[in-house]
Amino acid sequence: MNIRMISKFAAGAAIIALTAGAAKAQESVEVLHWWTSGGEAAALNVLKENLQKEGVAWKDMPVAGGAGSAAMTALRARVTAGDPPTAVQLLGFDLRDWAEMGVAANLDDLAAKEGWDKVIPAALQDFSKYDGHWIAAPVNIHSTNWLWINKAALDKAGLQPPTNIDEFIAMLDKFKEQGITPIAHGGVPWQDGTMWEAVVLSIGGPDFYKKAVLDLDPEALSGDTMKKVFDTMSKIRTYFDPNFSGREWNLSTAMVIEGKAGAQEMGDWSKGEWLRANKKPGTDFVCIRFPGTQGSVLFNADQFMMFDVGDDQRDAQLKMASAVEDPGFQIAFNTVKGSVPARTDVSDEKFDDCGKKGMKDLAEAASKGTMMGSLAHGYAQPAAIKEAMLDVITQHLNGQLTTDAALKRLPEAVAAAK
Amino acid sequence: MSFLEIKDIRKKIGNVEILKGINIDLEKGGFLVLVGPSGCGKSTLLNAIAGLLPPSSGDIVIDGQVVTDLHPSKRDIAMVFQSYALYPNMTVEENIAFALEMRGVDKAAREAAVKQVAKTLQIEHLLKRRPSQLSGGQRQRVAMGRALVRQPRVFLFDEPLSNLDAKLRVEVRAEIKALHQNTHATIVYVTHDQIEAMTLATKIVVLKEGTVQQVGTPSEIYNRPANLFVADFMGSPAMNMLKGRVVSSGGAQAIALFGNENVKVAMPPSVTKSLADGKEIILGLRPEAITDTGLLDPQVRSVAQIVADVSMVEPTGSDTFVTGKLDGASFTARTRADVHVSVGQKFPFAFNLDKAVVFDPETTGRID
Amino acid sequence: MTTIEPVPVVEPQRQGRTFADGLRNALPKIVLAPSFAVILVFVYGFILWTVYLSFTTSRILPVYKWGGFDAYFRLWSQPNWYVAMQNLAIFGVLYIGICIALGLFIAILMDQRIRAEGVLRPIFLYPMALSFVVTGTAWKWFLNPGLGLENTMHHLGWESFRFDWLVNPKMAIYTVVIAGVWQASGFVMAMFLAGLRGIDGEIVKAAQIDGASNVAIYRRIIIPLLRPVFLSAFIVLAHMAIKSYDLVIALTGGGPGNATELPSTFMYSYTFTRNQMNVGSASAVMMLMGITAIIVPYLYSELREKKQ
Amino acid sequence: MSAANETISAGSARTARYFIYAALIILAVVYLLPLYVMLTTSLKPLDEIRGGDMLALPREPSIAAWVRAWGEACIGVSCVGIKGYFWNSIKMVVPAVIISTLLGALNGYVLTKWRFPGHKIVFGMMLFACFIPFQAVLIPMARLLGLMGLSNSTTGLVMVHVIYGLGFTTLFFRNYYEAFPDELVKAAMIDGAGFFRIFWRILLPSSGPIIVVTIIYQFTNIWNDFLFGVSFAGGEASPMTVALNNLVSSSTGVKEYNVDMAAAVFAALPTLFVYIVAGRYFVRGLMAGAVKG
Repeated sequence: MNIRMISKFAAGAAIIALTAGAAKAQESVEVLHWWTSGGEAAALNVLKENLQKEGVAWKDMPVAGGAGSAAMTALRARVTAGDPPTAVQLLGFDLRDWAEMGVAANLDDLAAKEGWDKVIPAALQDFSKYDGHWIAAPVNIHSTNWLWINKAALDKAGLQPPTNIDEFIAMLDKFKEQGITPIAHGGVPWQDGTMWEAVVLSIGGPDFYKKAVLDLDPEALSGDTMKKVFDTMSKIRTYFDPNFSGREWNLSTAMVIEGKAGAQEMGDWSKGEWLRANKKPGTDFVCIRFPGTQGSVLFNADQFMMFDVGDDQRDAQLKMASAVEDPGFQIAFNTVKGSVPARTDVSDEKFDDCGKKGMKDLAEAASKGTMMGSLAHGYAQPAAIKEAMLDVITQHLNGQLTTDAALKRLPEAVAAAK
Repeated sequence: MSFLEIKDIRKKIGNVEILKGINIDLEKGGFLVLVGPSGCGKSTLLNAIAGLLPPSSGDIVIDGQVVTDLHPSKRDIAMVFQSYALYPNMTVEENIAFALEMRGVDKAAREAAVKQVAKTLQIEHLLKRRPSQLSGGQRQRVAMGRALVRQPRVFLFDEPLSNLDAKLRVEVRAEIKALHQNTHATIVYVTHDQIEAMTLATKIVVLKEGTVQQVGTPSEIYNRPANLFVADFMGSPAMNMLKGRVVSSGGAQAIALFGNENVKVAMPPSVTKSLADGKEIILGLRPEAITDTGLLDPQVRSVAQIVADVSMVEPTGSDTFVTGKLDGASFTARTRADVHVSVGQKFPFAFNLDKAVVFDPETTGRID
Repeated sequence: MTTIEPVPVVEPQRQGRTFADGLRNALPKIVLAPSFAVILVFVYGFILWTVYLSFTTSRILPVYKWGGFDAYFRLWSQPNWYVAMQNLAIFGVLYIGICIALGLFIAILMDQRIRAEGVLRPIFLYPMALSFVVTGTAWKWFLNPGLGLENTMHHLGWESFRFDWLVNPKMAIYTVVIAGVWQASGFVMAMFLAGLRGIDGEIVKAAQIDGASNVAIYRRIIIPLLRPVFLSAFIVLAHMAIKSYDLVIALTGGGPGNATELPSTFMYSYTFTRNQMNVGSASAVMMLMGITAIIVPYLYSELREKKQ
Repeated sequence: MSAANETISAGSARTARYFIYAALIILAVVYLLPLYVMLTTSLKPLDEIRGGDMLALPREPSIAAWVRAWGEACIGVSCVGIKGYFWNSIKMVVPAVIISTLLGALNGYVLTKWRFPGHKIVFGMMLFACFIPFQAVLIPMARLLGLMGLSNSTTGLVMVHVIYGLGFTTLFFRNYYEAFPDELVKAAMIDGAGFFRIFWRILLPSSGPIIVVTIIYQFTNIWNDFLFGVSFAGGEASPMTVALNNLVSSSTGVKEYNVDMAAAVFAALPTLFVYIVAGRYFVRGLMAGAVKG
C-alpha cells in the first residue's frame, strides 16, 4: 500500500471532518418530529412553506420508527448536550416531564397577544401549559375512538354501521364470510392499546374509563367490567389476519382502502391515508365512532413543544408558534392530516363530513365532560404507567397472558410503575 | 587503552539477576566471542552493548566515550541478528541503504556505498530483490552488508550462523574471518558454538549464569581452561575428566587414577605447587592427549602408558576415537585412523601428561 | 631530584541524558496516552456514571437525587426483565451454539480444496456486512406467514406448510435466532477457516501415516487444535448476543407482546421511552456485570498465558 | 492445512466431493436469499410485488425504483431521495475509519514493541471497552459532546465512532504486531530510525493484511450504525441508516416496497463492495493474528 497516498487522504479526510457541520443559517427553526408517513409529511409541508414565506428556514429533523421512540432518544441526546431543537413534536404527559426538567421556552406573551386561552379547549391546555405558563403550541386534536369501514364491503354485507359491540362483531362475521380480513390491525403495543381503550370506553362507558384509566382504580382495573373488556379483545383477536404482528398502522389502513380488509379501529390520522388515495368519505369509506363510544372523545393532540434555545433563535421560534396557531394553517393542516383544529374558533366549512363530525363530537364531548385523554398516546398517564399497562394489554392480546392473569397483572403493573 | 570496555555490567529483570557484574576489555581490531550455553546471559550482554537493553548498573565505553545512556543509533555500532532482521518491505538495496538514509547521507553517496559493499560480499545481482526471494545464505550476506556499509566503530553479531546448514556455516564462518582480517574491524560475536568461538576469536569470553568464567585467547581457553565448566564446554569430544588422588611416589608427587593405587601417573608439569598427599583431584586430558603409543609425539616429556579395556571404537575417517574403560571409569582417546583395535580387547593407551591440567573438585578451579 | 608526576587519570567522557533523550523515552507512552485517556473517560467514566445513575431517581433526564436501591427493586419486580433474561438465555445458547457449529461445518467444507472458494467465501461473509436496518424489511417479509416462506410454499402447492414463528409468541425468539445466525455464522466460518489454514500440515500427514481416518483426523487432531479459535469465536459471539439490539428491533420490535424482549431492548425502552432512566441504568449495570463475568476471566487468562 | 483426503479410495472420494459441493451450494443459496429478495423486489413494479410471489424473478424488471430511491423518495418533508445521506455517511465513515485505524496501529505498536510496566493492564482495559453496550453511553456522551460544542455535528459523530472503535482496532494491531519480529525493530533502532520512523517505514508497510481486516471491520460497523447516527447527527447531516429508516417508515398510503428495497440496496452497496473486494484478504488477515484474540 502506498503510504504517501494514505497520508494525503487522511489529511483531506480530517479537513472534511472539521468543516462539516459548521455553518448555521441565521433565521431558522429546527423541528424534530416523527411525521414521516405520507399524509403526515404532506400536512407538515404546509407549515414549512408558511414559515418560508416569512423568511424562516425549516431544518427538518425527522426520526421515524417505533412511534417516536427513536425520536425521543435523539431528543434526549440533544437536550443533554445543551443543544435542543427549536420545536419538538410531543404528546401529553411527555410535555410535562420535559417541562419539569426546566428546558421549556415561555410562550405566555405570544399566547396572551393571540388569545390562546380563549380558543383552545381547557382539557388540552392542561397539557400545553406547565405551571401556568404556555410551553407548547398545539397543532391539532386527534381522537382515537374511530372505526373506519370500507363502504363497498359494508354494502356487500347489507349492513348499517354498527352502534354497539354486538353489532360490531356481527359485522366482522359478515366480512369473514366475504373472504376478506374482517378487521385490519397492526400488532404493535400502541395500536393494541388504541383498540383496548376504545373497547374499555365502549363496554364500560365514560365513567368507567375515567375510573379505570385516568384514576387507575385497582378494583376497576381488575373487576368484572374489565374482564368483559379483555374477553372482547380476545374475541376481536380472532378476526385478525395472521400477518398482523408488527405491522405499521398505515399498512393496515391500506388493506382497508384496497378492500382486502373490512374495517380498522384507528385514530383519525387514518383518514389522511384515505384522502391521499383519493377516496371520499361516505362514498368510499365510512367513519364512525367506535361502536358504543358515541358521545365520547378519547383525544390525543400533537403539540410542538418549544424548547429554550436562547435569544438568537427566539424570534424564529415565536414566528413558528404563531404560524402553528394561525387559523389558516389549522384548517390547511387538519384537512390533510384528518384531525380537527386545536382551536375551537375555526370554521368547519373546509372540512369533509368526517372532519365536520369530528369537530361536532369534540365540542359536544368537551361540554359534557366526556373529552378524555387517550392512554395509548400519552394523554391519560405518564410514560412509565402507560407502557406498563400496554405491556399487559399487548401480552394478553398475543395470548401470552390469560384473561385472568391479565386482570391480576394490570393493577400490579400500574402499582409497580408509579 | 582498550577500545571497548565493559565495566561491571549488571542486569536484573524482575528478581532474576541475568548479568552479575561483567568486566571485559577489547582492543581496537579485536574479535571478541561471547560463548556459553543458552541462558548464560551472552545475548543480554550483547543487547546491553548495542543499547537495546539498558543495564541495571555499570558502563559501556567505546573509544573512551561512555555510551551507556546513548541511544543505539548514536553509539556508532552495527548489528547482525540471528534472524537477519531484514526489512521485508524493502529491497536488498534499500535494506543496506536504510541506515545511511536515516543518517541523512545523500542519495548518490548511498548508492556508491551500497555498490561497494555489494561488491565485497558478491551480492550485486541481488540488489533489486526482496528478502523473501533470497536463500538463507544470501540473507545472511545482506545482513552483513547492512552492517558493513555503515563502517561502524563496533560490529555486533548475534549468533549469525545458527540458521544456516552445516556446509554453509563453515563457508560463511571463513568469510567472516577473512572479512575481519581484511577490515580490522572491532567485533563482538555471540555464539553457543565453541568451534565458531575457536576459529574466529582473538579473545574468547566464556559465560555461565551471568558470570565470566574465563577470558583468554582461543589457545588459552582450550589448553588451560580456568575451571571444570570451561574445560567441559570447550572442545568436542569433551575433555576427559579423570578422578584421582595425590600420592607420593619416589620422592615426586604422582596421581593415582581410577581409585586404583597401582595405576599411577606423574604429576603433570602444569602443576607447579606442591599438593598434600591424599588430596582428591580431577585430571583433565583432551582426547588428543590420549593416543595409541605409535602416535606419540617424541618431544613429549611426561608420558604414562595405561592398559585398559576397549568398550567402543568410533572411526571418523581422519581419526578414530576409542573409548577405554578401567575400574568402572571411561575415557576417550583420539588415535590414528588406521589403528588396529576392536571392542573387548585390552589396549595400551599413552597419556600425554604435558597437556594435562588438574582441577580441584571442591572449587572446580584449575590447580597450577 | 625528580618528582614522579602522577599519571593523569583520564576519566572517560560521559554523555549524559538530554531532554531529547527523555522525550524519546517517553514518546511511546505519550502516543498511547490520548487513546487510553479517552477510553478511561468515555468507557470507564461513563460506566461509573451509569452506576451512579442507577441509584438516583432519574426518570426522563439524569437527575442526581439519591434514590438508593429503588431502581434495582423495580427492575427485579418487572416481569419484562425476567422475560428478557430468559430470552437472552435461549437466544444466547442457540445463537452461539449454532453459529459455532455451522461456522465450523462450513469452514471444514470450504477447506476441502474447493474450486469456487473465491465465490463462496463472500456469499457466506456478506451478511456480516449488512445492518439489520438494511435487511430487516427483507427478513420480516421472509418470515411473515402471509408474504414470505409460507406463502411461497403455498404458491408452490404445499398448502399445509406452516411457518408462522414470527407472529407466534412462543416461537418468535427462534426467528431472532435464525436471523442472528444468518448474520454471524459466516464471520465465524472465516475465523475457523483462518484457524484451519494455520494448522501445520505435517501434523495432519503424521496422523495419516498413523492410520487415522479423515473423520478421526478432524475430531481428534484438528478440532482440538482449533481451541483458541473456539474461544475467540465464543467471546465475539457472546458480546454480540448481549448487545443484540438492531436485530430484535428490525424483526419483531420486541413482540409479539414482549415475547422477544432482550436485556438490550429492555434497557433502551426503559431509558428512552418509558422515562424510567434509573431502572434502565440498573439494567445496564446488570448487563455490564454479565459482560464482566464473561470477559474478565478470558482477558486474565489470555494476558497471563502470553507471559513467559 | 488443507484437505486430508488423499488416502481414501477414488470412488468414495468422489461421493464425498459431491456431498461437499451439494452442501455448500445449498447453504450458499440459503445465505443469499435475503439479498436476492431485496434485489428482485427493488426491480419489480409494485403490482407485481403485491400480487406475486416473493421469490419469483421480476417479470418486467425496471430500475425506476432505484431512480426514485436515489433522487426522489420522500424522507420527512423533503423529497430528494437518499443521495445526500449517502454522502453524509461517506463523510462520516472515511475519517472515522482512517483515524481509528491509525490510532489502533500506533497503540498496537506501543503495546508490543515499546512495552512498559503495566502494559497488560492498559491493554486489558482498552479491550474491555469493546464490550460496552452503546445504549448505556448515549446520554453521558451527548453531555460531553455538548460541552465540547460538537453536538449535532459530523465531527462529533466521527469522534464517537473513533472512540468506540479504538478497542477493536488496538486489539487487531496488537495481536498482529505481537508476531512481528522484535529484531526488526532493534535493527531499525541501530540503523538510526526513531519511534515514528520505525512505525512508518518498517511496521506499517508490512501491516497490509491487518489493515484490511481493521478497515473492513470498522467500515462496516460505522456505516451500519444507527444508534449513534440518530442520536448525534441531526436532520440533514443524518447518515444513510437513519435516512433509510425514515424512508422505510415514510409511505404514501401504499407502501412502495420496491423503493424501500432499492434504498436498502444503496445503503448496503458500500459495505458489500468492501466485503467482496477485500474478502480474500479478510481470511488472510484473520490468520495473521486477529483470530488469536
